Amino acid sequence: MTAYLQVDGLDHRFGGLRALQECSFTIEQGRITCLVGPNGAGKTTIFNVITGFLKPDQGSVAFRGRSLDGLRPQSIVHAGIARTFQNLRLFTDLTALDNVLVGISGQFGEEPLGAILRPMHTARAQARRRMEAMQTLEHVGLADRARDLVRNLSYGEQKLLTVARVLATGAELLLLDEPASGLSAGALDAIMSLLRRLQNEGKTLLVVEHNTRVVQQIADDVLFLHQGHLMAQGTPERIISDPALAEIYFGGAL
Amino acid sequence: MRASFIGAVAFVAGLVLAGLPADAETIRFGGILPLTGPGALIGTAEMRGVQFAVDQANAKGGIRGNQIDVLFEDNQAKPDQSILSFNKLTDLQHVSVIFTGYSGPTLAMAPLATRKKVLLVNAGAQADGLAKASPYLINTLPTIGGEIEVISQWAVSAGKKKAGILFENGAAGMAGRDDYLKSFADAGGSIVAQEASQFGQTDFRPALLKIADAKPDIMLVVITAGLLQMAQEYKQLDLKFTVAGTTFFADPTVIADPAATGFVHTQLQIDAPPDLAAQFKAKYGADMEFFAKQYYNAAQIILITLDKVLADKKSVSGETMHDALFEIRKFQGLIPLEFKTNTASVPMDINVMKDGKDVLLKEVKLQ
Amino acid sequence: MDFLFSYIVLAEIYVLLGLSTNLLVGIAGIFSVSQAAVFGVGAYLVAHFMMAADPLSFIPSMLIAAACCVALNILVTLPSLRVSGDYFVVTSFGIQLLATAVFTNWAQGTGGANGLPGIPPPDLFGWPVETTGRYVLLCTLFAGLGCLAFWLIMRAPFGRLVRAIREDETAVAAAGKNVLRAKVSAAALAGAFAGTAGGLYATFLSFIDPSSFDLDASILLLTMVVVGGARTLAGSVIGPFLLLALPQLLTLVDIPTTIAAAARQLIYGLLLIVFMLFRPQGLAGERL
Amino acid sequence: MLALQLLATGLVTGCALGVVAISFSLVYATTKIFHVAHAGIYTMGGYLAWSMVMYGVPFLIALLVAMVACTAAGALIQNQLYARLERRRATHLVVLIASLGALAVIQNIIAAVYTPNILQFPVNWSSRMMAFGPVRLNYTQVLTIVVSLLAYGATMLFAHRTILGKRIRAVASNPMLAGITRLQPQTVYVYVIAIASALVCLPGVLVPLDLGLQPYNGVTPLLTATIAMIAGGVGSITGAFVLSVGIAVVQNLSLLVMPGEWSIGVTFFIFVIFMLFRPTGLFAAR
Repeated sequence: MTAYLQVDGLDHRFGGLRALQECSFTIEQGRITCLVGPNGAGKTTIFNVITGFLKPDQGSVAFRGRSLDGLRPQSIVHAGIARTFQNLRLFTDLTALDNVLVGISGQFGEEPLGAILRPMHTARAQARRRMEAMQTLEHVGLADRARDLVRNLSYGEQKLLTVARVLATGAELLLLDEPASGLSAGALDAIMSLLRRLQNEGKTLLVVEHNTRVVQQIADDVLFLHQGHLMAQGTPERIISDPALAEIYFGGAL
Repeated sequence: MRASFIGAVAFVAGLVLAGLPADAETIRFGGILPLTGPGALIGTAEMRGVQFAVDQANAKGGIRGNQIDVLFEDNQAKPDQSILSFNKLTDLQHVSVIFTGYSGPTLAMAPLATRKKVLLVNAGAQADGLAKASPYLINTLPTIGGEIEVISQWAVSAGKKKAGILFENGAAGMAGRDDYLKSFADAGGSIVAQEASQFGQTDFRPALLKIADAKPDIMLVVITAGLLQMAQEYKQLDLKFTVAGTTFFADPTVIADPAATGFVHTQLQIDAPPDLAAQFKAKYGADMEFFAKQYYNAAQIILITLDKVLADKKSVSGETMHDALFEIRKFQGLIPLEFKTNTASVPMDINVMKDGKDVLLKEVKLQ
Repeated sequence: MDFLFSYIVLAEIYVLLGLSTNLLVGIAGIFSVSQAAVFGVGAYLVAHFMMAADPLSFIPSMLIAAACCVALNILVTLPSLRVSGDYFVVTSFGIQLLATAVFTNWAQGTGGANGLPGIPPPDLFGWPVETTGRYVLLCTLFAGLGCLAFWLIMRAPFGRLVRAIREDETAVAAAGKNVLRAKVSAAALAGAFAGTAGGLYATFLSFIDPSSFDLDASILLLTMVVVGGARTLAGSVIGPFLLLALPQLLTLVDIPTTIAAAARQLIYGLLLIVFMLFRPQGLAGERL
Repeated sequence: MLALQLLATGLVTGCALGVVAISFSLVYATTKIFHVAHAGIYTMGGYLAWSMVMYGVPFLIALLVAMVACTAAGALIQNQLYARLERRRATHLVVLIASLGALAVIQNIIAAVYTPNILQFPVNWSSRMMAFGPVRLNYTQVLTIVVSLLAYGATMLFAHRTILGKRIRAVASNPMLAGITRLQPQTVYVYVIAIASALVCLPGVLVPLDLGLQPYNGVTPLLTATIAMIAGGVGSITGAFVLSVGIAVVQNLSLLVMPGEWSIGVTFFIFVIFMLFRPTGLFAAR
């Protein structure tokens, strides 16, 4: 029995800083796993390694039993893993709809030659993709903002849009980097219910999150990371009530 | 977006209006010369030469009562700009004669001149290709090949059989180098080194040093700018070989500089009477140098031709001007010259620079 | 009419170049100042094939030249995948100067600084393009096809993709797209446009020399795109038409002849500054 | 002998180029502006000094006054052009094109006022010769080496020993942070460009003293200097200076093995290859 996502013995150094050391864990399909830990624990580094933006010095990642080592980011997306960024990285000069469309894979007309030689086919294919993208936007509750430029969207809406963009890729394992940080109470509820819905639709989520309330409400499992190493793994209740971890978490943050 | 389209349309409309002829009493000629960029120095002198001759004629009441107007276009010494300017002048201003300079642009315009029967008058460029570029292209000075033949023969006969070439990395310079390679060998000498310099660059030291290293008896030079600096650097480096060149050498500031003592060069004969040169200087604040004289002379040739066309009661066109010019054939302007072909033959001197003066070494008769 | 026609022909050739530059600089964000070099290679190649001892006709020459320029443009934009921003600008400057050196000094291949005279006019299946009027038709055809292609790809997913790349390559990769392939495609297309423009230019002027393909020409192209407007079709068309008209229009300003030329260039520089200060999106473009 | 003399003239060219490079590097590393108009300042300095010498002002005073004028002109460009663009959040491309515009304006004002002719400085001592063994250099060339080395030393001292120098380096390494800590990047930028303009005035006067003035002669040195700056590592004053000397010497010595017309092409070819394999430069700053 192979694990859904298996992270095995990751090691990575940035100059003298050891960002990851012998970091290993697994994730089960269909669950929401939260990745917590003090600042600098290596959470985003893990994301970068899993999604192929960073080559680890050592260790390997396997998804559904297939090794992801050495794959480029776009290949990993095609394998079924997509991510968001803490600083969003939306295309601010494009509309919300276009942002989602960029995420849709395998479109005809992404090669200029095809677009020039078969314009009608491209246009028809475009129309279908547009429908798909609209559905995705509806799904996250942004259908009415589809034509607006991203820079005119509120921060909460932008966060939702990042989720829409990863959904559009068709990936089944979504890596979300702090989807709830900096949001108002209303936006927070919207995003949490969205995450629950995604889980019900069969997606698996790995979420970096700081807000313990959010972690308690959505997480099935929690991974506690400290100094690039997995300190503990368990249910949210267990992790949050562990005084030693709390000491690290809050002590480390100060 | 819409406003910008309207703006663009207005722009083009203005462009067309700009070209409409003003009044019918004046006869228009054109000039397409580099007035900006690195070629501007010579281009401006050429423009002044033409303008000076035309202004003189106009002041005397014009040619048979007709005032002459010369419309100058800046081609930045570039072929594509020249084509645009050529079409602008011929279409919108209906000029029949256009003064040009610089080999590249002139060669680019030559096929158009043939097709449209517009007389191109070149009094400055000397690339060999110009001689046969178009029946409607008139060169009032020989191509550089002729001069180079003369100086090569002189050098070898004076016992200077090993030569280095310093050439400018441009159309004129490279044509000159090729001519030296051929003529000097034909005369019985050998080329031991050749070095290029960039147009407009004034640091010739590395090239001079390398040529000196080949121990030539003489250095043959084809550069159109920075001669004075070259002379001074030659002097500073204490080089001993003779330096020789063509008419390009006849820059008064070079001749005046003691560093250039001993420089030998061919000189197309052209001389401005002192009062003419003084008038020129008073008007433009610049000496009437070689190119100004050349274009002054060329403009006079055209004015004489125009006078004949008008006297024959013909309409002024490129064709009538061309035919009249070859009917007259021999002109006595600043210099007597003769058109046996499109390229005038001009008497030539070999001069040597000495104590700030250009001294005659040998006269070469018209062949 | 020939004046207006030759203005239109040259402007249309520059429209193709504007599209090429816009694809690279405006759209893909590859700040290249060596487009004139690619343009020049296209021109020299077409001239070479049409003047060879065993000459090719116009269309095959153009096709080969365009194909070579596709390859070349991919090659010269490769450094942009490795070095970024201003470093690439300087690398690109280097490529441009290198190309000028080759055009000027490789006398056997390019005629050197003397240039190549006597390039024959094109012959389209027995229809000789000799008059400027016919040239307008030919160039309008090519420029029209270029504009159509540009419009088609920009409204297709490719257009969206390259815009996204310009903003954030990492995010595009995270969305599962191959950034490298898209950039190479943009470079290839830009190369094809520049090569085609070069061929038209060479046959229209019947004479080419290195001065048409130097650094100034590259900068003129950039300026056209900037003044016209980046990333739009309208911008790529307006820019060339306007900037080629500008020197002609400025002759209207009455200035003493001795300083006229410098004064014109000066006004030109001032216009650039004013545009950048007050309308950096150009006349009909998007924010740079 | 030939090699020695070529080496010496290469050193002279390289030292002058080095000052252009360190001044450009100061501007670029700090402001991230690709300040092409710097070439205009270079040219302007030479012409101003020439005018004063023509009116009988002693050379040294003319040089100093020209430096002051260049300083003012540089500060003006920063203050009136770049700062405005910065406020409008202009992109790199926009600033670069505006800078090209400024260069065109400066060059053509000069061309309109002074004509495009090559002008010579009317000083008689400049071409007097000195012999160092088999190597012959004129006074101007020797002066160029001495002044350039002094300028390099002064810049190093300034950057590492003075408060303003440290502030400039702080802003260069992180303008955001420097902004937060109230170093006021925009003010620092004005100082930087002013100082760089004064520096570039030195070769701007000394090179034409030897080789003559031309209105469009600033671009090539600037481009070569830029290449030296990048190859040397942006932000490294020593890197920029050393690489400038290196490039000029290699360009000169390359004549020993190949025709001169290829030396520029080969320089850029090597640079392009270099950029592909070592894009951060030899002396990457840290």
